[in-house]
Amino acid sequence: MTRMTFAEAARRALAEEMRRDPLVWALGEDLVQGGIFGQYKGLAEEFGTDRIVSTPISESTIMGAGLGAALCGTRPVVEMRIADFTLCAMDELVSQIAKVRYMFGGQGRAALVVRMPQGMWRNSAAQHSQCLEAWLTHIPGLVVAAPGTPADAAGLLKSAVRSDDPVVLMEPKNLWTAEGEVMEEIAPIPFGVARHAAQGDALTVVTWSAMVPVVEQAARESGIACDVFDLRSLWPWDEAAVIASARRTGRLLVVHEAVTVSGFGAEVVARVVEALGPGGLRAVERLGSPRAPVPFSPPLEDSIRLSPARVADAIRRVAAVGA
Amino acid sequence: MTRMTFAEAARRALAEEMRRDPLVWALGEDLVQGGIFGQYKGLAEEFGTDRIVSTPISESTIMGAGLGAALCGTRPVVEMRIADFTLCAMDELVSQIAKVRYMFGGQGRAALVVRMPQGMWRNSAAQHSQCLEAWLTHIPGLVVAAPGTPADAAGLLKSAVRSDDPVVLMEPKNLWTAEGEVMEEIAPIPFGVARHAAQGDALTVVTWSAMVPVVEQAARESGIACDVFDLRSLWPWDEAAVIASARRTGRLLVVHEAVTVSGFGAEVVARVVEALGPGGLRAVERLGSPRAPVPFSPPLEDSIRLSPARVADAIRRVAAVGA
Amino acid sequence: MSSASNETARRVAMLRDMARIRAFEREAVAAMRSGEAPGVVHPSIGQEGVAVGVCANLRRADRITSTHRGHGHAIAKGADARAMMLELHGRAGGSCGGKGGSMHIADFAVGMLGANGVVGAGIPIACGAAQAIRLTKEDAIVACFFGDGAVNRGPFLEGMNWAALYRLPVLFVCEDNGFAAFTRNSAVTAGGGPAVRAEACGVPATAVDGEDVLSVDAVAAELVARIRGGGGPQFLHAKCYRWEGHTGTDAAGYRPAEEAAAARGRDCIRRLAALLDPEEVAAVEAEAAAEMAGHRAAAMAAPWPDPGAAFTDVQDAGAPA
Amino acid sequence: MSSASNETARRVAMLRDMARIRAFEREAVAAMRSGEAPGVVHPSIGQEGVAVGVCANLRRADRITSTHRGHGHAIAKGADARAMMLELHGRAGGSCGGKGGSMHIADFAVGMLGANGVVGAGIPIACGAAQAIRLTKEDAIVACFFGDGAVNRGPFLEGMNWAALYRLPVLFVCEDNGFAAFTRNSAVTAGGGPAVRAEACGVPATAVDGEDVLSVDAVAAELVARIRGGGGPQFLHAKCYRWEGHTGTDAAGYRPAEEAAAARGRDCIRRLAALLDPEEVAAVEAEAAAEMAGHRAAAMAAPWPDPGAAFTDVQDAGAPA
Ligand SMILES: Cc1ncc(C[n+]2csc(CCOP(=O)(O)OP(=O)(O)O)c2C)c(N)n1
Ligand SMILES: Cc1ncc(C[n+]2csc(CCOP(=O)(O)OP(=O)(O)O)c2C)c(N)n1
Ligand SMILES: [Mg+2]
Ligand SMILES: [Mg+2]
Repeated sequence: MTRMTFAEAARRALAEEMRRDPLVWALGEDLVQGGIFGQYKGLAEEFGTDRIVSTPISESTIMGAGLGAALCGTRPVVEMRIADFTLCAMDELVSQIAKVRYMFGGQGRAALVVRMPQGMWRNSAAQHSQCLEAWLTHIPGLVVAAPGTPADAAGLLKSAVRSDDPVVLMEPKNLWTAEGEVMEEIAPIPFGVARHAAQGDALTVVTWSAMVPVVEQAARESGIACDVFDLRSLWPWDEAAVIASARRTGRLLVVHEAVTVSGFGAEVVARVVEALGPGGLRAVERLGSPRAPVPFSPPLEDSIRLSPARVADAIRRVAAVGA
Repeated sequence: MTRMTFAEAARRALAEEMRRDPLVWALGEDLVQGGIFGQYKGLAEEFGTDRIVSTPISESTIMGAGLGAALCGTRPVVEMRIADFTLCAMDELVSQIAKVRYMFGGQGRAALVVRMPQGMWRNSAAQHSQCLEAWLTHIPGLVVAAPGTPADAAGLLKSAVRSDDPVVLMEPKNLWTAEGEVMEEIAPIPFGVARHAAQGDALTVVTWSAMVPVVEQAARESGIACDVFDLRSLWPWDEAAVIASARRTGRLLVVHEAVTVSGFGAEVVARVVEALGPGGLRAVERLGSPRAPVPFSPPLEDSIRLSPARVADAIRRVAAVGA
Repeated sequence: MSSASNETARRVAMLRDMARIRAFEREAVAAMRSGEAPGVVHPSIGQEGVAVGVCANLRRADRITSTHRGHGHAIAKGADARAMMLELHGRAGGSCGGKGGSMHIADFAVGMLGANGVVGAGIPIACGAAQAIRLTKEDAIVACFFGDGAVNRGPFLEGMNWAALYRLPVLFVCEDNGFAAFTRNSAVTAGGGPAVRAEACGVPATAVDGEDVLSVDAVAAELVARIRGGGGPQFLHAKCYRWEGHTGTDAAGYRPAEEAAAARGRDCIRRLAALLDPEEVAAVEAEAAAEMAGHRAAAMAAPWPDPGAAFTDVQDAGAPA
Repeated sequence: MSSASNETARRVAMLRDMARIRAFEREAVAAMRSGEAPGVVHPSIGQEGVAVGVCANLRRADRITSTHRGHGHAIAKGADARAMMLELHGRAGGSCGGKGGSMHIADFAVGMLGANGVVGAGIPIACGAAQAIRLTKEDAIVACFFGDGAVNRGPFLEGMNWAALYRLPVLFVCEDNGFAAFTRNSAVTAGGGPAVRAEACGVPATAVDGEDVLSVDAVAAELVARIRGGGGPQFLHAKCYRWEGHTGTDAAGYRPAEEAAAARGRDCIRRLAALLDPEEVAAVEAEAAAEMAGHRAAAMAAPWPDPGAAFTDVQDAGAPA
């Protein structure tokens, strides 16, 4: 195990995949310069500018070219810079990439990775802070992964590159510089398997992405025995593990940075309630952002940010219902 | 009351609003020719081509120009032709229109309407059949309306035009030619007030848009006493009415055409469960599309389409739980 | 063979493809009108010379991207017309197993990367395909078809710049049939037109009479040679006319009937036929008509796909249950 | 006043605005570096001549749209610099109440319709603003600022075509500072450049030395007059250079230091100053520096917004509880 940042772990994983498979290449703005979070640092030097391609500011074409390149047998890593800019390439992602295999009856596959770092980071305000993972879980054809630790950033990236499905990889902008232990040999992490981050009987807490360290800290500080799951991938997601835990604890709390309304927490809650029957649970809560854009000013951001303290309060609140 | 089609009702409502307020105008492809569903028929003749503007195939600019025009005091009706093409204008809708008022601290408002007819219609296949209402309910700043009857098409359109909020109006493509009774004087219908389409004590059924007539028929044919709500608008939505009904019936079924996973049904279920506590309900189910693109061939489409028979089955299933 | 008979053979082959496209689409439109074929069909009748003149210069390994009006491109590229007909009838055995329909026909076996229901969407895809070809050192090029309406969409600009920047092996083919759905495209397009826009982004452009397949062939031959020679992308602006309405059921009341009649007088098929042996022409046309009638009959007789196919080929991980 | 003294007054006014922009941004960058100002600041230092030369020809009723690098446009259009400084410090009393920050400064009172965090996004907005002005018969025009990077995004093409098609009263101003973030823009842009692209879509284009405010002023005057006269949109391609990094903390290691040094030698402020009375220049610059230092001090002293403001001004119907 080595301690390294999220960005470094992701960088290593991609470098290893590019060494392993000459058909893997990456395209996006400023990639030759290392990407805006350093997650491509040194790759142009090692792999050349035919495989690490700095592109014009042409999001539709970055995404659409990724598809064309996948249909011709290469494995592109499409870098969107930040998730918000994917809004400039939604047709290409949703109506093209997600659907080609199906529409064409399996003749072609969009085996590519779309990276879209997301979420709040350094007071970036409304247009640079959105979390849209729920959108993509709603789109048939897409795999959606959302790592919350350096090790998962690396392992999920490897799986994403090797997957024959289009995989959307939503890295939490706020965690690029966070450190964690990463195995010397980075192994691919399968989609749909949650990381069981803490064990306990009082309630089941489900989270992902930037909320992972926040929830872990909150669980420790809450004094409550939490069963914490870091989903790691949202489609497919580890329904079995979550449902089994919720059956045991009878209490479910879902925590995510995205807006609560129509966030993926709604899907988790609905699915668990359907699976167990409402009578199978004693308490349910979602904790996310209010249905408001992300404001710039620190105290305003703080009023919507989920801190460990706020999450710990929710943990205690849910644990207390009917106890 | 007059019997008329959905398209005619919508057309009349817009004509009346354009007569009432000279600042109302519409832009989109083929509008001078009446729009592809006839919902703009005759309007260019009456209001001229400065107010009924046929545009190039430039979705980003159709949407973005709508915003600029709203910021300068007019009230544009932005026609997207079909909802799927909004994917070509998502940045303009989500990062611009939905956020300007907030980002600019209330200095400007995007008082405009975005019309995006959606859903399955005449075997249009994967790129022309999507239902993305859940996405838009997830976006702060947007009002989302989804009429299911001619009367509501007209009344909600009037409210949309008069609203100072940006309103997304998702008309069901499959219902443009459906007929219904419309009041001589079309009154605006407030957002957030469901239509109580049928009354009963056995279960609460929530639906909207193209599923409205399907659910109404299913409720009649099921032989079960359903409390049916046509939400009409999804944000805001009539939480109070649905929660009160679910508290009474103890059973909740949400039916929508969109993909079930991360569809708006998840939000409805999660919200009701949070409000009543899981113990407040005996049965919960969502009925939507499988997480697959919409196929072309009729029998394939039929395997994902929600027919009255399938909905009636679900009604009976939910009504039977713990009964 | 002498070069003259070579040339005649090439012409007959082109006539055959044009006749096959037309016959295919006549059947397709009839099937749509009668309700035998579900959904919508966008006929390219009158425009066959563009697809055929271009694809006559492509090899099997070359790729094409296409549009909502894509039957002609597919057939000209060598796609299986029977499978196409089955596809637009929504039947098992269709090119896409009935999942795509007329607007999403693809035939990867011959490099046809798909029709597209979104105007302009093929342009970025073609750029990426060419980039992959470059990366894998394949000996192939990409032809990218789109309509005059697509030049008003953002991806047009992005794609032209992209292809010129990376000097990609792409032939852009703008089929300028004068209309974008129900709107005369000149009424919504400013400036010097598609070719000027392409050149502004660094893609050399050539105009051609798209209703004259021999001109298209000759110009395409030249442009394709430049592209294969590593010269980077080229743009072909082909003027033509959409004889039918936007779809098989659009009566096109928004334009003078004489205009369409005049275009029928410039028929790319008759113009080429006039240079060939009338008997051979008649035989080719009869054969084409018979082939497509046969495909239509086959389609009507073909089984529907298994309803369970609606749930397959979505994705591997997280496939619908 | 004589026309000579008129002209001098105009020059002094332009000098003042350029000096104010520079002083503002020096303070803003310092505040960002020290952590006093949260978030990111994109300085336009070195490019002030473009904003000022253009806005010198605008009236209060005219509108502008701007970019992530928008302080200069806002100040030149007459926005409240104190409120701007408070805004980028995230304080109550900021232009947007602290909700927007540097990238989302707007001042509707003077027709400044907002900076924008999305490259190219202001172009469609400007088109629509002009359409509304036309519809309401307002006597006003729109100036739309964007960078050289924006010309590779789809909305650029769409907006040019749109404005030309409807002959809208828009002045498009491309601030060509040579870079798009960390990439030299010429390395990702093919063809003849921004002006050629605009002209291809029917918008007449004029090039100008953006580091010479008098040239900008003169050309803008001419173009604005044409636009006010009903001549339709115009495109101004202003060459300039971004002295600083992409953001206030980017060291710009991707370009030779000499290049930036050379640009500093072409300083738009010094070039104009050279034509004016040195004492007056010194006074203007000192005043500007003092003003902005004062604003920064005021910002640091200003209260934070009420945390509840995070939930207001979202929407009327369905506002967050
Ligand atoms: C992005 C997008 N906008 C609108 C449409 C609806 N639409 C389908 S075809 C068409 C006209 C296209 O015109 P053109 O590109 O000239 O192709 P043609 O139909 O003439 O072959 C339109 C507007 C679409 N499919 N995609
Ligand atoms: C659609 C979009 N893509 C990418 C970005 C990230 N980004 C911000 S500024 C910038 C460079 C813009 O270059 P240019 O338009 O020349 O403006 P300049 O920064 O030089 O003023 C980029 C790539 C963005 N904001 N929006
Ligand atoms: Mg056309
Ligand atoms: Mg620049």
